[in-house]
Amino acid sequence: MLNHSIKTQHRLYLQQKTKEKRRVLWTQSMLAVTFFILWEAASRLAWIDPLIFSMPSQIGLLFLEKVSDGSLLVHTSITLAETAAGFLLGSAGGALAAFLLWWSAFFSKVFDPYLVILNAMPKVALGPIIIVIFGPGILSIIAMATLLSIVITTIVVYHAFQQVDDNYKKVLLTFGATKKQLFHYAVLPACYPTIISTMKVNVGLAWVGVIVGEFLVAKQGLGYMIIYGFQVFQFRQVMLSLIVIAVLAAVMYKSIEALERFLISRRGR
Amino acid sequence: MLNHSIKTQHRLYLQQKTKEKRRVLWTQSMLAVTFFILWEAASRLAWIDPLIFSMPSQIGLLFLEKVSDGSLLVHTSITLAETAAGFLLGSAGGALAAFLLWWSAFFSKVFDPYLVILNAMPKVALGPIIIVIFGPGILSIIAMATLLSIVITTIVVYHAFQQVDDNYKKVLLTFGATKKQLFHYAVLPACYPTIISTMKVNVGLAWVGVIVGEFLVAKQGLGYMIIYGFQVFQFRQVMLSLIVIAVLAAVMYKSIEALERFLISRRGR
Amino acid sequence: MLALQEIEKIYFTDEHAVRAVTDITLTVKNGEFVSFIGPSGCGKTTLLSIIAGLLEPTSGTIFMNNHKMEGYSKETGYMLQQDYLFPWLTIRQNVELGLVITGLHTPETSSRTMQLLEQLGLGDKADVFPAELSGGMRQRAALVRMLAPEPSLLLLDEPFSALDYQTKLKLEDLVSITLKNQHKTAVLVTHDLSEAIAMSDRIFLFESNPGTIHHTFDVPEMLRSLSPFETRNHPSFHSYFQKIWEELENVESQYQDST
Amino acid sequence: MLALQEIEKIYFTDEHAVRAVTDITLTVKNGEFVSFIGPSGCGKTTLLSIIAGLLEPTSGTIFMNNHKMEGYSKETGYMLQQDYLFPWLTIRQNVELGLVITGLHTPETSSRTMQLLEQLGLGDKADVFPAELSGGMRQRAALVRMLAPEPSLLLLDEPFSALDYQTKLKLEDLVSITLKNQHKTAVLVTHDLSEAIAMSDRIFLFESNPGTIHHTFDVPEMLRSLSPFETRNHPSFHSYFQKIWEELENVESQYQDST
Amino acid sequence: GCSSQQDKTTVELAEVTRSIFYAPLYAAMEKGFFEEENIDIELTTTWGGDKTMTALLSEGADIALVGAETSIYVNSQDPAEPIINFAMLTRTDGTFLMAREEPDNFQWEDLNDSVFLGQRKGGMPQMTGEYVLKHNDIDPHEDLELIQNVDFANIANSFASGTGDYVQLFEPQATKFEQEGIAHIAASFGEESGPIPYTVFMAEQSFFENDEETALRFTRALYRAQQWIYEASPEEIGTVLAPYFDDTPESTIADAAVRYRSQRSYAETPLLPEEAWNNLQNIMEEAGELPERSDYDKYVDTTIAETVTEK
Ligand SMILES: Nc1ncnc2c1ncn2[C@@H]1O[C@H](COP(=O)(O)OP(=O)(O)OP(=O)(O)O)[C@@H](O)[C@H]1O
Ligand SMILES: Nc1ncnc2c1ncn2[C@@H]1O[C@H](COP(=O)(O)OP(=O)(O)OP(=O)(O)O)[C@@H](O)[C@H]1O
Ligand SMILES: [Mg+2]
Ligand SMILES: [Mg+2]
Repeated sequence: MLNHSIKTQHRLYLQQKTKEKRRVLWTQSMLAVTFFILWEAASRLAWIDPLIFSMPSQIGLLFLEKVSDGSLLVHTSITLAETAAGFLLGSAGGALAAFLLWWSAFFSKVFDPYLVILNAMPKVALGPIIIVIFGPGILSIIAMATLLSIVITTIVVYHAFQQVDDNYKKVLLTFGATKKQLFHYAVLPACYPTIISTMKVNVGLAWVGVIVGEFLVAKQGLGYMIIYGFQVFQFRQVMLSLIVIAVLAAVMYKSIEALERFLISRRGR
Repeated sequence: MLNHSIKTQHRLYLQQKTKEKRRVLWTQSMLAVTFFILWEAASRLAWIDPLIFSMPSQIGLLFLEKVSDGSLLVHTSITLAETAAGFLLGSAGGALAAFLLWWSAFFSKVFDPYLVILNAMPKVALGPIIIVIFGPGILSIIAMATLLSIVITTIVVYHAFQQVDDNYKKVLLTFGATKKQLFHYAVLPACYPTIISTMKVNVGLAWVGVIVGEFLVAKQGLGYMIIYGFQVFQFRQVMLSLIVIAVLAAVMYKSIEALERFLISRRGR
Repeated sequence: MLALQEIEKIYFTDEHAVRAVTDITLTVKNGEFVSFIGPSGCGKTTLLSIIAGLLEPTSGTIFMNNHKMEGYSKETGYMLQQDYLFPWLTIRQNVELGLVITGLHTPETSSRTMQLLEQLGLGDKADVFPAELSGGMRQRAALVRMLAPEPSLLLLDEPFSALDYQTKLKLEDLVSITLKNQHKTAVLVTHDLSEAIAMSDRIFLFESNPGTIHHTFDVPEMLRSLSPFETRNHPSFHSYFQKIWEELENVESQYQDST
Repeated sequence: MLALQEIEKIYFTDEHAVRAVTDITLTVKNGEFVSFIGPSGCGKTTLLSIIAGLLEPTSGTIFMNNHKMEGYSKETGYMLQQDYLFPWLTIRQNVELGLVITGLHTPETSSRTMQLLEQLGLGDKADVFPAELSGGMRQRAALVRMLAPEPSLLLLDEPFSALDYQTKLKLEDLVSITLKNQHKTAVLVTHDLSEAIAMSDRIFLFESNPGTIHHTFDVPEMLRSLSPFETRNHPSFHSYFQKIWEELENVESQYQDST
Repeated sequence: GCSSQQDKTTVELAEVTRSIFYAPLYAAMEKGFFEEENIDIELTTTWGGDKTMTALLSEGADIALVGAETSIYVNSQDPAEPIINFAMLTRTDGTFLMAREEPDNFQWEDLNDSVFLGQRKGGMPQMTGEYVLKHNDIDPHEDLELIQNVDFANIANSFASGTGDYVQLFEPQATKFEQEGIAHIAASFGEESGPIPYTVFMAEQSFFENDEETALRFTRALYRAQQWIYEASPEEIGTVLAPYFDDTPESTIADAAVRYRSQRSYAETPLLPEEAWNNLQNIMEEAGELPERSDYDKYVDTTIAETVTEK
């Protein structure tokens, strides 16, 4: 009897939750729909300048056109490849630099003020120097993406290395562990969560870097589409690229978040 | 006797530390000096193109010149004012948005995917839209700086609000606290450290925003100096601006770090 | 007088419905000190939260001096396992927090609270931050915070379990004396059987899955009148401990095989 | 046999030089179980770290079976207040960590460790992550980890203090029996006087500022032979407890006035 | 703005970039020609044609100084108000073909099989560049390696750091490169392209309806500057323009301006001739960037320029 009633109550509770979820989803969709309708209407009624803001229907048409002629796929895959490269280089390079700083206390003390300055430097302004060094090509774009994320990765990951509970190291030291073993068995695995969450930030930075890089020097890619759109005052192309970028970046972010959840659940905490 | 020897040992220890510190400082200075000398030499010997990389001595001369004619001060103070405005607006606006999300669970659920997308959007590409809304003037620059920092602030601060130990809230609830009191007495103060450390990131973003904003539209400012420097192929001016920006951004970052330390020490932990 | 009637609490998650406590009926007389002990997860904290009005029971009612209690009541004070003093407030601000929140903050209540702080040996610590205090001092400050708005019913959720042994023994005595003096009613949740015996007049032994009262023990009159420390050293303490310990072992081994 | 001779350790900070421990001379026989108790900050952890070779003494020497010890030695095992199992490793990986680090990891040592894990009731938990274990189970796993490379001298720094009372009592028995069986020498640091009496053959009472040995107590033969749980319930336990407690009170009140 | 004769009218002017190519504008400002017409110029540099046009469309500026092709792009998209070109500032392309090796006697054929660092695709300099190449019998996509992916601001340093045998550059970079011996001017795209409305003052239609008078006075002041620039001595030009070009030596400014003057890049009158308009569209068409043919009568206002030049 009692068990029966608990089950009923549980079902009720679950129904309640599902309803709530549906309400959230519904509101979200309504918001999106309203936004696009408002945008379309405002543009059509010329409350906002359709030349600059374009309108969803036109962007949609352009999207279909560019999908069917295959050009969007080309631009997107180039940008994606650049982003992935910049992201990986930035993350790996930053982690490596963090390791070196962790390894040598002297080294880290010496570099501390330089890291602050490098971090504070608005790296988007370094474009010309990057072009001079890496030439006007895809290397520069990847370098920009790398540059944008490597310093902050170094700082955050090094900070995480330092924050590792000394007692984990103590456990290893009681077995006579070497510094390398300390790093391998305690410091690095303890920091995986931080490293992964830094990666979430890095995805965003790599995107910004690639877009800025493509602004500077590119023949193809979503950033190039934006710049070219500006050049010939085709703002719907700009909007289309922006939307594609935002969606892709969000997907990448969410994937890393999923990876994070997966890894953390696998660790059992 | 024993106390005497402890004091001697302590003195020895302190001397050791001072020596170590001096060694760090010395290495740091040597690094900086070597860097500048190498730069100067490489430029003079034309290993690197002096037109592009300029050379420290010339940059120094330009610096003195621009300091004495007052123009550097003007550019710097304009950029600083814009950065401060963007930084404050971004931090305050983000914190406010985080508060709203915290206040309403429904609201926060609804906005979650939008926040991810807004965060992923490369905001540096929104220049023209900002100009449409804020006009081709200083407002647009400030808006760019604000835009760059507001979304990430919202996300980080809201996350911090959520992470506040429920037991602090429980303590207040046992006294019958209202939701407003929960926020005021537990959630907000518990998050001050996060808010301040977000501010450190925001300073950097505000700088990037202002520089990018000054690239879009400006009559004055360090970003203007950079883009104008390109236009007239005066790279030493570009370099000078970059250095000034890096130093100022580092100083701002360090000030907030000092503020952070002060506030945390005042709290007694 | 506190009376619980057929209290039941079911937690819902996406996968399960957990019957945390069920069929809890008990009364606590004014001025009485009772303890809840039982295996981990048997619903002790849940029950305390329900009494404190922090959690709504799925069914059942609570009466306080014959009035039905619903939600927050000024009559209850709650103390957690850790002190949860707000690190950004001084001790004075911390202990006056209850007064501020409940709107009872007047010069009079404030000075009364300071007096209490002094009584508990923290008079000179009013203006320092919690981080500068030892664990025992912090728990004493948390005690003052709880007592400041003058609740008549105190709910103590393992307040001593994070302290080291000596500190714990001293604090038990202090709390016991303070509450006896102020003639408070108290419910103590603890994992430590000897603590329960040392401090209380009556002990409710819970069993889990679902959490119910397995047995009630009346602490012998002889031990009740003593301070906790004296109780622990009383010759009859150990035989009594032994007796309940066996019962406790039974309850635990029934459901768990872990230490 | 472990022998400390005139061990002194001074910590240096920018402001002060703290003499953490000084003039520590003691010997522990093979197979003996000794405890260090004393007020917080009297240098117990410092001393243990020195014995374990984690910390260099400012002066003094340590002999182990008449060999001078310097730095890390395979003979010592160390157990911390909390388990510090690595959350990202399974229990099996955790307990074999010492073997891996010391290069002793062979199928043979591995299977021996698994056996030990089984003996301590964790046989079925080898492949789960620490987060799924209760506090007591985790501390047992930490014990296995320490024992895996077969040290002969065990250093236990408050290994039970984070556990709840019942769990602690059970674990005390388990550790005591395991170590007795394996004929290990052990040094236990604890804040809990009754634990020290229950477990050890000899108790070193420390005083602080600077940390020195204030007094050494030999636990009566009668209590030594019993298991910790039996010791606690032995009629003579309380009079003995009382005796050391007073001494402890003296030491503490000398330097501190806080609980 | 207000159009009474006594009051000063403030004109918000957005320029697409800061360049010696626009010398008459700065001269008009510096010499007080606008002031004498009771016009107060508020000059903002909105770097890039898109931002300049955006400023104009969003009422952020009254008048925009930008390439005429931008108005064609916009007008082809049915704007709420058409953009009207009313005063021409430069009448030829402003770029130069520069060679890394000093050419003895430059022939366009020299470009065959070379690496040519051009301007970025979609912009006017690129279109004229390709147009000129084609008219010199060079297929820009077959006969040479054309790099056109580099951002406007970064072309000079890309070349300086070793990319390309030839480069297409504006002043003052061209003069600078000559001075530094990095590259040598081989030809002028301006001379080769023939007249085109390269940079033009434009405004929305309503501006002329409301502020015809202002437009007239603005153009009049501009016309004076256009005349002045052809009369002034190089030193004078250097001195007058210097405040607008911090850190550029007056002599460099003068050299660059004189180079433009000598090839008649500065329009001598504000009038935008139909021939130039059509030439522009031809160039755009060949580059494949012309959305649709744009009507001269509809998008170019000649009356103001005619009124001003008649006096
Ligand atoms: N918010 C919750 N949602 C779902 N289940 C819960 C929740 N809180 C507690 N439970 C479950 O209810 C039961 C009772 O929990 P409770 O915390 O009251 O036990 P406890 O006796 O206080 O345990 P402990 O001695 O470990 O503090 C447990 O099975 C627990 O898993
Ligand atoms: N790394 C260090 N630097 C400076 N002083 C230290 C350091 N570690 C410990 N001390 C000081 O040395 C003294 C002894 O510390 P230790 O941790 O050994 O005491 P303990 O007896 O283990 O205390 P507890 O019972 O609280 O664990 C204390 O005064 C402490 O402040
Ligand atoms: Mg509980
Ligand atoms: Mg210790």
